[in-house]
Amino acid sequence: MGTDLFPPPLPTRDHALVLLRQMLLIRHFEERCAELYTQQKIRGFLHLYTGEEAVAVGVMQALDPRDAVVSTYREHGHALARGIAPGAIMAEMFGRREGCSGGRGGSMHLFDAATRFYGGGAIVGGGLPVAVGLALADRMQGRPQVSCCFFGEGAAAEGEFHESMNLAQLWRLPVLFVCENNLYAMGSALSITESSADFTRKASGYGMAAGAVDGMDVLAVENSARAAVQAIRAGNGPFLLEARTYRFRAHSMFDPELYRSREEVEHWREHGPLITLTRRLREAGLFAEEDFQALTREVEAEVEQAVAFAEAGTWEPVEDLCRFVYSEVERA
Amino acid sequence: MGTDLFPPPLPTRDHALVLLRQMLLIRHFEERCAELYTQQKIRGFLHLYTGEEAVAVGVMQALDPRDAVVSTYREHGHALARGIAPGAIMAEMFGRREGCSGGRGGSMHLFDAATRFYGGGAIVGGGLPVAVGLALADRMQGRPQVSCCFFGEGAAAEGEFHESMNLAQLWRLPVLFVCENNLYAMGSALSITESSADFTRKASGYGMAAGAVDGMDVLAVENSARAAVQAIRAGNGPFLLEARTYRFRAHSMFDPELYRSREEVEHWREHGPLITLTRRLREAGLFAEEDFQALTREVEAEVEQAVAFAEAGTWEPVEDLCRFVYSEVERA
Amino acid sequence: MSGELQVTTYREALRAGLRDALLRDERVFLMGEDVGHYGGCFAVSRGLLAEFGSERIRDTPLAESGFVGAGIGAAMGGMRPVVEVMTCNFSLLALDQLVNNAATWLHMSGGQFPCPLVVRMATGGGKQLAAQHSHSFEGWFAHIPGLKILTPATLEDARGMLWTALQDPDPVLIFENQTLYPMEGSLAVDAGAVAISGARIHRGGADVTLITYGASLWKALAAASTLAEKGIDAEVIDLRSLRPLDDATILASVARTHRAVVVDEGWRSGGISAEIGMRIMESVFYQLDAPVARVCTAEVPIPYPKHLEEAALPQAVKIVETVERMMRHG
Amino acid sequence: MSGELQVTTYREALRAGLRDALLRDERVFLMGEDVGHYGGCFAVSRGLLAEFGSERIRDTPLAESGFVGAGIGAAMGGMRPVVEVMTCNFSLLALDQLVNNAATWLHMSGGQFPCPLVVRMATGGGKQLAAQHSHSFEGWFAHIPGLKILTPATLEDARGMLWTALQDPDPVLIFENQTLYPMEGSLAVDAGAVAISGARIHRGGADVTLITYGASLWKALAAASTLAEKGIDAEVIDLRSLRPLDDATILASVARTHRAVVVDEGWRSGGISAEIGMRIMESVFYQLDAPVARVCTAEVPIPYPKHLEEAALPQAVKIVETVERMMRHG
Ligand SMILES: Cc1ncc(C[n+]2csc(CCOP(=O)(O)OP(=O)(O)O)c2C)c(N)n1
Ligand SMILES: Cc1ncc(C[n+]2csc(CCOP(=O)(O)OP(=O)(O)O)c2C)c(N)n1
Ligand SMILES: [Mg+2]
Ligand SMILES: [Mg+2]
Repeated sequence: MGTDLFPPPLPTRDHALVLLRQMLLIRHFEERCAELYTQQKIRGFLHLYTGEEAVAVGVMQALDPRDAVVSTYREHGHALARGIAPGAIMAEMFGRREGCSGGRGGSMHLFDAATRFYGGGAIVGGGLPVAVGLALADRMQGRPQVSCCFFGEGAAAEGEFHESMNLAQLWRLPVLFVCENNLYAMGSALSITESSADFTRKASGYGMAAGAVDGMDVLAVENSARAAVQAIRAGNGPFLLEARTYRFRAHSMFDPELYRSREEVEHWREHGPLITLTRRLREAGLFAEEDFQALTREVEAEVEQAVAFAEAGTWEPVEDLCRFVYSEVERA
Repeated sequence: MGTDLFPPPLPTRDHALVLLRQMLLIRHFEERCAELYTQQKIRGFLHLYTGEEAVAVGVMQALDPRDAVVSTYREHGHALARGIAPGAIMAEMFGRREGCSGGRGGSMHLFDAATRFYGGGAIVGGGLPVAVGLALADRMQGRPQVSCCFFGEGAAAEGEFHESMNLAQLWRLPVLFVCENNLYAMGSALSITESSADFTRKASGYGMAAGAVDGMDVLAVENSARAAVQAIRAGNGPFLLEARTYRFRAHSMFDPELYRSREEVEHWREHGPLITLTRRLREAGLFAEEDFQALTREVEAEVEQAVAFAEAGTWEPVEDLCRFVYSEVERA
Repeated sequence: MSGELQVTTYREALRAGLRDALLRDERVFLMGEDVGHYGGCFAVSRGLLAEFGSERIRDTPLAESGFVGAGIGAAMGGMRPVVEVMTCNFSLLALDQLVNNAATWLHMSGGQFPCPLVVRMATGGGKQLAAQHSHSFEGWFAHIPGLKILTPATLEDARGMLWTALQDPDPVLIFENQTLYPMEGSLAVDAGAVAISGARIHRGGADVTLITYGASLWKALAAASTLAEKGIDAEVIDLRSLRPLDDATILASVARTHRAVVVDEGWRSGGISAEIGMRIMESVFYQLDAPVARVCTAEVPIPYPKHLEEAALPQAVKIVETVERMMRHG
Repeated sequence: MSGELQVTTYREALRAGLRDALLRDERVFLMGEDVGHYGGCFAVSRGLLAEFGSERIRDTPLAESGFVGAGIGAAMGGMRPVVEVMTCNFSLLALDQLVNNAATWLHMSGGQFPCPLVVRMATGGGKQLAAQHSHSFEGWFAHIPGLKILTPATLEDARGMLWTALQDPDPVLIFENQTLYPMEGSLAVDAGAVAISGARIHRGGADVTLITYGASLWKALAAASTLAEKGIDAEVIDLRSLRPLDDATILASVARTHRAVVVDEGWRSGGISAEIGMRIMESVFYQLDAPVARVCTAEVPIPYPKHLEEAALPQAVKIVETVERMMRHG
């Protein structure tokens, strides 16, 4: 399964609009987050996914509701595509009690038990072993679930990547490793973090199946992810999927982007996931400009609702400061 | 450079006897250690290298005196082949002040500044990044040195292996990674620790040159190590050398060896490094039984001298307990 | 309890606790380096692989961060993993997982994802294993909110703490002092789970309170015997849990004896003894006849030679000396 | 010193210290994640790559254990590496290297292999970075023999501690509180190396000693001002080094004021405050008018929302309240 080796089949119009809508929602949601950050409604670190939407949206298509997802600090897109309510996500970024982590986590720590969304982790690479363990738990309990773990190409240099790849393959666990290769880890280009950029070859060092996909093409991502998940569910063990993508915005709101040129960013923007999908649909006659506008209006409304929900949220009382350090079963 | 792909050239008789003598010295030294352990002269953990002598002896031939060596807790063989005085090593195991680490380290922590022998580390994998740093220091200071790092195949599962391989290759550092693949990590067979046992393929995931060699054949090891070191010194970056070997004795003195059969051990003993070398020399007419006996007598005497040296050693006064926590320059 | 006793060892008691848990709850499994084919580095799990198979007695590669993290995931995924980290020295490789994940996930998720993980590790010096195999980190780990820290010192606790820890919804770290594994004694045939919430007064006394845990308990008891011969009546408390600490038992005892010596195998500066001493000062300062004293490990990586290792670690004689000095001055 | 002053920031003072070291000693190099092309996560090293090149301002992959270990090797190999671990939260991934290697190698080798490594890390909360980016581990690290722990709180120390640390033959960890980077003030144009061995009395006082370090220094000074208005004369000590601790300065002060409050940003239980309190008790118990008190971080992973984060961390008002309570009862 190599980049564009098998051009993905055209989706139905309905499905295409679902994908597009999700990507648009992420895009608008995050652009709004950036504004809210400058207004200091959102604080701390804010890492936007803009440009990478096709990866989250495409991969999530391949997952069941009972599958587990482990993500990073750049997880708004994953959370939205996984189906966590935008209002709960926005409220979390506001630090409100109504947030999906009760306000305790903020942008980097979105969690949701209902969708088995296990964060939102801010230690690069730290989620990988956890995903392995979730897969182990599913397997030991006879559940046909897959654990899907997102991480950046920068994380692949961490020892935990290595240990997790080895464990997952050794134990033939149902893990879908999704490496979001956006070419940079903060300001460090891939050539600074990896002695070899060939992730398929890395995987083969563990005997693990792997493939790369154009992460700007949501149809290709969906296609690859479905194939990978099918193989995993069939008992073939884990799979490493490299999604080649790019982040259009700075690493975080503090990043002056000294390490890459405007031209490079512009070039990638021209191949962005929204452009790529709409171009393909337009060519196939599945899609018109009105669709785009209608969807845009929808998601904008949805984002505004989310903001309103967050604004209306409440603050956790200070007396509760030391809650959630230990479980509260004993209280009961 | 694969196993036995190029049968090594026959050595001169003189050189062959040097190799044989070193291997014999290690063998007898360690058999004596085992006795001394049962007599409680040596305490703590004692990990014998018996069976693996060809690796240390072969590799050290390729190194210059100013090269750095980083080793493990199974390092008596490395230390002896590196040229640390047997008496200083034995005294260390006795815990005497005259030991090569002043008695502070014991069997697992042999150190020697004169030969740039940087331990003797008991954290599996912990020496790998240090070797990378030593190589970096040599390179930055314009010294043509190589850092040679020994570790077991079990260590290759640790994150530090991965991080070190990547760093060394990324920065094209002069490191010779020697993986002593003796098929077991304590009681865990290779199939329990590695999802794929192909170390060359692992190396290729980092873009690193690599090769495997019959670690029971000292001539082959020497040959491979010389080629690898030459390439490294020529500026080609690091090299991973897998030496396929076997430990004849238990992991440590506490190991009941529940995990492997006597037959397996016997099989490997028949292909041991001493047998392998003497067979080849005998076939080539370079060697007679008397040579073996003469060398054996020599090394036995040397080992007894080492024991006598250790016995005669002194105990560090208890008042000095807290020395060597910080450097003593300020005392001066 | 039937009251019937049998002679056993700390090691066997641990094994019985493991067997018990594996039999009672199919979600329980043991995972770690060499727990299976080798039989456990300290022979604790010997025989369990044959009985329970390799899914439930799971040998892992050398990858502390990886398999501890996998334990965290498995715990959150509904299993009840017992992860063995061979010795606490190696747990430093897994510290990110233990602190940033296990101890933090529940909080970051606003209470959604508890992590019922149990980690067992050997700890302590005294076996001439030198600087990288003799650390005592239990007191250090006790600094971390979100973790619970247990230190079984007795056969009862070796036998019974595991099951209780497994019932806990939050991560529990159990530190087994290496020198205790061969300790022999008698234990009720039907011994089982024990409460883990309270300290235990092992020996009542009126003149001074010796507060300790783990292997040092036995040194403190030996010291108390010697002190008794000298006419000093020492109370000995086995903390059993270092996080949470059982303040009530500690403070009530010191309020009675007016003197306290804390004994622990961690390095002195910033060890758990400082915390205990500080809590005593904060709460019963005006009842103290003397400053709280501590007997800890000298601030040096543990040296290999026996005489230096002994000098580095707390010993009964040092406890006796410390108490005597205190009684003279206090 | 010429006495001429210039306005600068903590961040710039750190950068000046780095430049100075890089210019003075060609063995010095800076290595860490994003120190080069990005300009440093907190912009401390911005501009240095252009000036010194990529060998000496060395961007590393995300591999904390790997590049900290490489720093150890480089230090033993004759270089003088300054390793930046972006924040101390991530240092847990390198803890094995720091504790089992950097702090231990000299000892295990019987004094043969000193490790002149300097590690810089950001520490502390207060920026709403939540549970995995707001730890304060400097006090925890201070438990480890073989390490030295520095906590620059002032522009002088930000400027001057690095060079002195680089002259030290042993590993030195420098913790820079994240909230201090933008702190502005004036600093001598020719400011340079400072001694790292002693604490500094920032404000003399007769009634109570406030003992602190890092960003909390400024909270303690603010508290001292408030207390002054209330007629309470507080002495404020900036520890500067947490290992070794400057016992002499601490004890002399408390012997004079008879009261002490320790303020630190670590979690309360088992933090450095307990150690300081315990040392005070051990040495000047009979001069104390009240038990030593501490103001620390609540025992919770730092929550994201501002009001909860503020409640979790030590604040000037809490220091004032603590002192007032002490004065009433003491
Ligand atoms: C263990 C650890 N080291 C460093 C950091 C700081 N940091 C946060 S994001 C990041 C870059 C990660 O790059 P990558 O994995 O490629 O993900 P991306 O941000 O590109 O999505 C770094 C270095 C961290 N959070 N955790
Ligand atoms: C980090 C760490 N984990 C576990 C151990 C315990 N241990 C000591 S040796 C060993 C096996 C290592 O196997 P390998 O790397 O193959 O080397 P070998 O002993 O076969 O030479 C283990 C698990 C350790 N010392 N360090
Ligand atoms: Mg990236
Ligand atoms: Mg091995």
